[in-house]
Amino acid sequence: MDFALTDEQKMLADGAARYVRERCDLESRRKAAASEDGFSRRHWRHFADQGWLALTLPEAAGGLEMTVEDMSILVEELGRGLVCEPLVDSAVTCAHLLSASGSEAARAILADIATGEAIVTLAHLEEGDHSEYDAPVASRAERIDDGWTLSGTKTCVFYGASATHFVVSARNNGDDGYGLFLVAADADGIRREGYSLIDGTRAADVHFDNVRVPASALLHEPATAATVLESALDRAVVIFGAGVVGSMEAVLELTSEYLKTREQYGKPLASFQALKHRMSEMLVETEQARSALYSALAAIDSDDGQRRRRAISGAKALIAQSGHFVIGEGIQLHGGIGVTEEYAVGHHFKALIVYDKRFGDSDFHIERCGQIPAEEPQAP
Amino acid sequence: MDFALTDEQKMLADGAARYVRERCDLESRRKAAASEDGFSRRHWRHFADQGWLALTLPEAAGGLEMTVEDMSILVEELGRGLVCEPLVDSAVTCAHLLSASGSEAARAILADIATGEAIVTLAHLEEGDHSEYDAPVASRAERIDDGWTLSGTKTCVFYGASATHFVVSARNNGDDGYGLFLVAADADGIRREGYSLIDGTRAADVHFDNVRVPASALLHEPATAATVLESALDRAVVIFGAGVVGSMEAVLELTSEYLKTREQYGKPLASFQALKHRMSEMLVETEQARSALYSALAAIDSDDGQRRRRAISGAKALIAQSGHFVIGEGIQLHGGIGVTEEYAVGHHFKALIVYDKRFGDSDFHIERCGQIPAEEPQAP
Amino acid sequence: MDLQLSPDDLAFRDEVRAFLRENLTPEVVYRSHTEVHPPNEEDRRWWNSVLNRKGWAAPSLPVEYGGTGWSPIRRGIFERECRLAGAPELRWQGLRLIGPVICEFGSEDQKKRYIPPILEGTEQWAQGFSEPGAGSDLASLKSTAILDGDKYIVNGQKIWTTEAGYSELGFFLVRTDTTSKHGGISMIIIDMSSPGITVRPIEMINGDPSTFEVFLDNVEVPRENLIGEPGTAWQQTKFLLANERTSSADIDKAYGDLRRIRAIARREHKNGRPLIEDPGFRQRLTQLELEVEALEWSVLRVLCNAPSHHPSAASASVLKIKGSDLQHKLTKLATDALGPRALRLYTREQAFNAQISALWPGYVPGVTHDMLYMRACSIYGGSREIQKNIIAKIAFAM
Amino acid sequence: MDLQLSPDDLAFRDEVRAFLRENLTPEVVYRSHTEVHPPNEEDRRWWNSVLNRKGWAAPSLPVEYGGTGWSPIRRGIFERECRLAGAPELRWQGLRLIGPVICEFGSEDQKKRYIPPILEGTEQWAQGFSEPGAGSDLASLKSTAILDGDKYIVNGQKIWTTEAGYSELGFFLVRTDTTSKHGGISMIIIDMSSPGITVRPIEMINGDPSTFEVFLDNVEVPRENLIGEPGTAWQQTKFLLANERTSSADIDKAYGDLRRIRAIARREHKNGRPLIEDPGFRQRLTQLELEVEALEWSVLRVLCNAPSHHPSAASASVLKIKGSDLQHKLTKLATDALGPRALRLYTREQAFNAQISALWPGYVPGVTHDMLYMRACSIYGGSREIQKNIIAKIAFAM
Repeated sequence: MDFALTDEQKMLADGAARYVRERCDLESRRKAAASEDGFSRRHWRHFADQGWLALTLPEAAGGLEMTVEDMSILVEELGRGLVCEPLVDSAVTCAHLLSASGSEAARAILADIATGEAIVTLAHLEEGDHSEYDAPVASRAERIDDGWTLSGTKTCVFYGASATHFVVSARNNGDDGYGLFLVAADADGIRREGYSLIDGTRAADVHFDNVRVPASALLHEPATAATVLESALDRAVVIFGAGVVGSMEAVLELTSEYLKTREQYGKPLASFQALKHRMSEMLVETEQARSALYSALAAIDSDDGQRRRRAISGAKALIAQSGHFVIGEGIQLHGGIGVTEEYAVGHHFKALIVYDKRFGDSDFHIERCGQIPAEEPQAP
Repeated sequence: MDFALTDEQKMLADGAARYVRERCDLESRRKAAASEDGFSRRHWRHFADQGWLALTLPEAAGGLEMTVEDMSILVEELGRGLVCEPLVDSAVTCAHLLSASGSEAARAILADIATGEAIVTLAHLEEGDHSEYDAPVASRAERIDDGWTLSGTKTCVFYGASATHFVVSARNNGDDGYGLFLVAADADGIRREGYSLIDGTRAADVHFDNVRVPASALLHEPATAATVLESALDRAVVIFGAGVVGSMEAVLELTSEYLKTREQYGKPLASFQALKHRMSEMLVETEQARSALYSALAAIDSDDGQRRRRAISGAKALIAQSGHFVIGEGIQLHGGIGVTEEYAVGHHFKALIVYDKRFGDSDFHIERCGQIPAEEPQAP
Repeated sequence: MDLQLSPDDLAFRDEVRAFLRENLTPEVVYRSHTEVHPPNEEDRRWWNSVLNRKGWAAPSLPVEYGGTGWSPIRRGIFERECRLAGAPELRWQGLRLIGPVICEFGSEDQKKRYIPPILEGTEQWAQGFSEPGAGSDLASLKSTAILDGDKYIVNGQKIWTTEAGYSELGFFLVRTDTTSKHGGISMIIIDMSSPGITVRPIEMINGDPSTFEVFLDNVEVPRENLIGEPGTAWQQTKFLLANERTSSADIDKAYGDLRRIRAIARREHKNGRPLIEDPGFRQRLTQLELEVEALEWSVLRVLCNAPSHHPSAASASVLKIKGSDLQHKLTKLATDALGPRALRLYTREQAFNAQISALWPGYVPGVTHDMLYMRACSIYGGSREIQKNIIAKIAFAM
Repeated sequence: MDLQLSPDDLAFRDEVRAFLRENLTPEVVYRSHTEVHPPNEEDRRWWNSVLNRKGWAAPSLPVEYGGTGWSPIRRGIFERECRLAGAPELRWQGLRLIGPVICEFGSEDQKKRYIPPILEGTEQWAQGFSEPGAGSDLASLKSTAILDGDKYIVNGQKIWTTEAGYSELGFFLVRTDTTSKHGGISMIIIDMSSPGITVRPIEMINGDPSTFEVFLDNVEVPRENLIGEPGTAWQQTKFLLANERTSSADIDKAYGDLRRIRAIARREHKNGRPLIEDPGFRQRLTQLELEVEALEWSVLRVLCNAPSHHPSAASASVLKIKGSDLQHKLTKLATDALGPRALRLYTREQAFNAQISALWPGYVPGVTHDMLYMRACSIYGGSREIQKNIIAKIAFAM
């Protein structure tokens, strides 16, 4: 076991840290949030140039075939800077679904993901769903001669209005499960209604009205789709989790600096013991979140589905809980300025809330863990 | 609505406070714990002399017919002094069961409760039961010509080895519910196995082996027994709760005094902000416990069973939770001495644990509350 | 000791309920229950006047100035019923803060001039206390009011001035004696349309401005606008705060939040059944219900001047700590009940005018907006940490 | 970055498991799993010797003095397996605290004299650091050792000296130079049967003494019992603590507690089904399981010297805060699982020899005893509050 970063990982982390430091100030992020996309196309091009979008993609698609750990190291640094581009949705979640498919169409799109030309996002949640992990999927896929027609309404499609393609879950009458389909966002019969999210990014409701797609659009058959999707979601949960850990580290830094700078009753805030102790508690929780992240990274490729599920759900729950405490207290220690839009700590909080509510919240994941028996030690 | 104590209530509280101050030092309590009874017969006589055992009893039995509120005011003061005599078990819980019965035998015993001659305790819990409120009762009562025979094993019978009488729950074949029987502790066929509890009091397992009792021993028929028992338990929960609130107040006092006396790094502990803040949090929780107590007192005689149940269970849960925090932190702030047998704060903690585990714990009572819909405000 | 509501109080509650049923409209109720910050200003002014016609606008004022003469319990009943029924929450600054101060310390002219529009709701007030960098430390107040003939010339900067952007009047703490470090602070009434006043909205974490910076640049204020004698603001401020010992518990909002959470949880689903039947969710909800109910009893104890084991001056701080902690938890639970729907941004205007559909039911708008805003409640009005300092000092002499 | 256990380590784990299966007896396992404080002394000494025969007694010692040469990971595996299998927990004071110090700083004579009995478990050690009134403040140490010819004359009083009552030897901090305020502190080895030593048990909250007061009254100690040069105890203490950076996490005990809680919850019932299937109980249990698992990764990071965003000197304190918090919660949950049965007092002796019946199953004794004892874990070895001071200072320079 070795936690040290390889030289390659160090370069990756340093490059991202430098980018965040030099280019990801809050003002430009607020500008991006106000734009039609809810993110910055300039950043997006940079991500492509740096190879970040290609990081975990297969070589055949121009990818670097790096690991989930590498991606998590990158995203942790980006999380410090509240980076909000569709890196994980497109180049991790959907890229995994595409890579795992044998389809020719998929391979072509993967290359476009690597260059940033394609933005692919998951259209999976429907009315009333609380978690991607147990969405029942009512959207319908009907077989026609040369392919399929898709109908239904997807909601909370992240980056849905900016996406070039969707991976859509839909159910063929009579099949047990749902299939996963690749659909161009400009296909006939698709209507999107975009809206802003609290963190400044955007999502959309996407209506599919008898959208025709070729047979090759079927990425995953019902027999395997749910398993592949789970594995894609697991990757998203872990890598977004790394971003939250980055957020937490940034808040520790922001807050301790703030406390040293500001005075009350003629003394620096940092000299008040109650505030010192709060910072210590925040560090304890941040370390817990990081450890939960490592636990999930260690299990992400495990063949033991129970172990993997437990580690992923456990990390999701603990990172969200710890993040809520650390960033919430970060706001508290800043006082009034902490609850304004002009200051970064509130934005970290909103990014955390987005993490908390995506993929199922902590209650959901604790319950999911609880259904998996913990490994029992053997009695002698 | 008026929270002020009446003159009578003030006298009661002052009398108890004086007794605690003058006679209930920790050393004598430790001595009592080491005795065969696990409590002090001297205190017990004093309780009788003061009329405390007769407080809520009916006039016909020599009682003072005072209210549950009055009793709770008394027990709060006694709780400050960690008083551990069977006051509530005998003169509240069982006295209520006896008062509510039409039986002649019951009336006679009530008079003995008032004088302290009788110590009556509830023999209700059986193997594996976690709460008096939902004990299924497997013990059997069989009709014989002139009465009943009782068989079964009761466990965690508080003060069971010192009791003169038991109120025993037992079930007649074919009946839906269980009946409640008054049984002399020295009746043939009763075997008791006593043991100490963590707070220094004692309990017993009580085995009933075809114990014959007269027909008049049946205090409550199966049709009404569960309802009357619930009402008796409600009284016990509230009044013991008052004792815990007293405990919490005592710990606030002990701890703030300790912090002012002791020094670390050349400064009194009371000057450290983190410890000041902890004291403040402890007060906030103590106030919550007291409010929950009042909420329960306000509902204890309500005809609205849902409201009563909710308030009682709510108080049980909140008082135990708040008590755990306040007294647990009381230990923490004392440092090493707090975890020794020689110092009072640990004894308050153990008294709290006893409260927590009796009658069902916080999880049990939160769940019980949750089954009762909260009052919904009317829409206009 | 008598812990029951009297039959008269129960009858009063019925009277209030009947009045609310008759006078509120579904549109107003929808907007109130949406819990955005700041609430709809027109609704509040309208409701102020409706209540005034009934004589119920100003429970905080003495009867001779238009108050209701209700007991604290009755006032509590009234406020709870208004909140739960979805009545607009009237603005506090006039009715509950400066109104009582003017009645107690103001001149007869001030009473005549300012109280009637407060009762009718036609003039709304801003409270100008906080200044940049001053935190909770009033001694470092920097704004000045220098007497120049029959006018004060006011200069300075205020921050966190709630709703200053659409208030006709403001009451400000200013230093009328610049030679004294701790004294010399006065309370003065300023027309917010005076030349020299600039108001800048502060965008909050929830995306809407509900508080403002106020810049005072040589603002001329008539001498008679000073309240009481110069340098007596400390006394007035103490009086003002003592009137609001229980409001920081936010108990009425807490009950409103519980109502909202239950309404959401009856409609949302988990594991194939309504969320409200899910054991884990119920447990969290019940815990909060119980804590809110206990907090209500804490409020009642303060309202009724219950005897206390601890100096009663600590109780406002005790209520605030628990009240703001519950606000954090309640608003979090409400967003949790919504699932990913909680992530959609509804600005204040969007929330009032939201398109309601099966995908986006009417209970979604406002929930997250409120949760984000409520992160401020453990900061404003003296932070949680300041309250703990106060309690330690008052209750334990530490 | 490689987050997997190597195949070799997994094979090692199997080897340990096999060894434990062969060598432990059900009686010993029962007593270990009963988790009383202090544990059974005979079992510990016996197990010490069993492990020594295998060469596994002293993973903390350098190989040349009988250590195992295991990697930190392997040592962690070994300790976890021992704990879960119910092996007696060996006493730390000799094997893990003073043993390594003697190997590092001791004379050749000291090594020869003291290390073999430590390996075999025939001599047990007490740690005499704390003094009354000193709290966590070493600078105020008062015990003295004055050189008189070839002897030190030791006077003073120690408190919280764990297991002093049945230890053959002790290592004590004493002041050999009484003129210096901060320096002049030395570590000295004292035979606990020396004339002038009085040991008084301190009865703990759980009803049993596991810690002692030690009175030193003109105790004569051979000069050669001093470790290293006079006045160098600070360096030795730092070394001693650095060897135990992760032990305060109590991670092995936490896993043992989880095992025990699950065992109880499979047998106890709620609402007609095993407690372990109750949603509320499962939720609490799962939350703790996850936090323990995360803490294990925190331990692994420290053991492997993982790169850290924060000064690594803070990590022992981070582990201790979380570890003791979890101990409070785990032992509370265990008692909750027992219901009213948790109230029965089992002293240490009663717990070892408890009559097991359907009413009082074998999993009852020790649970509450342990819960009560563990209230001390956030106090001993530097209280939770001291740890927070340390973290703020080291990690944030505050």
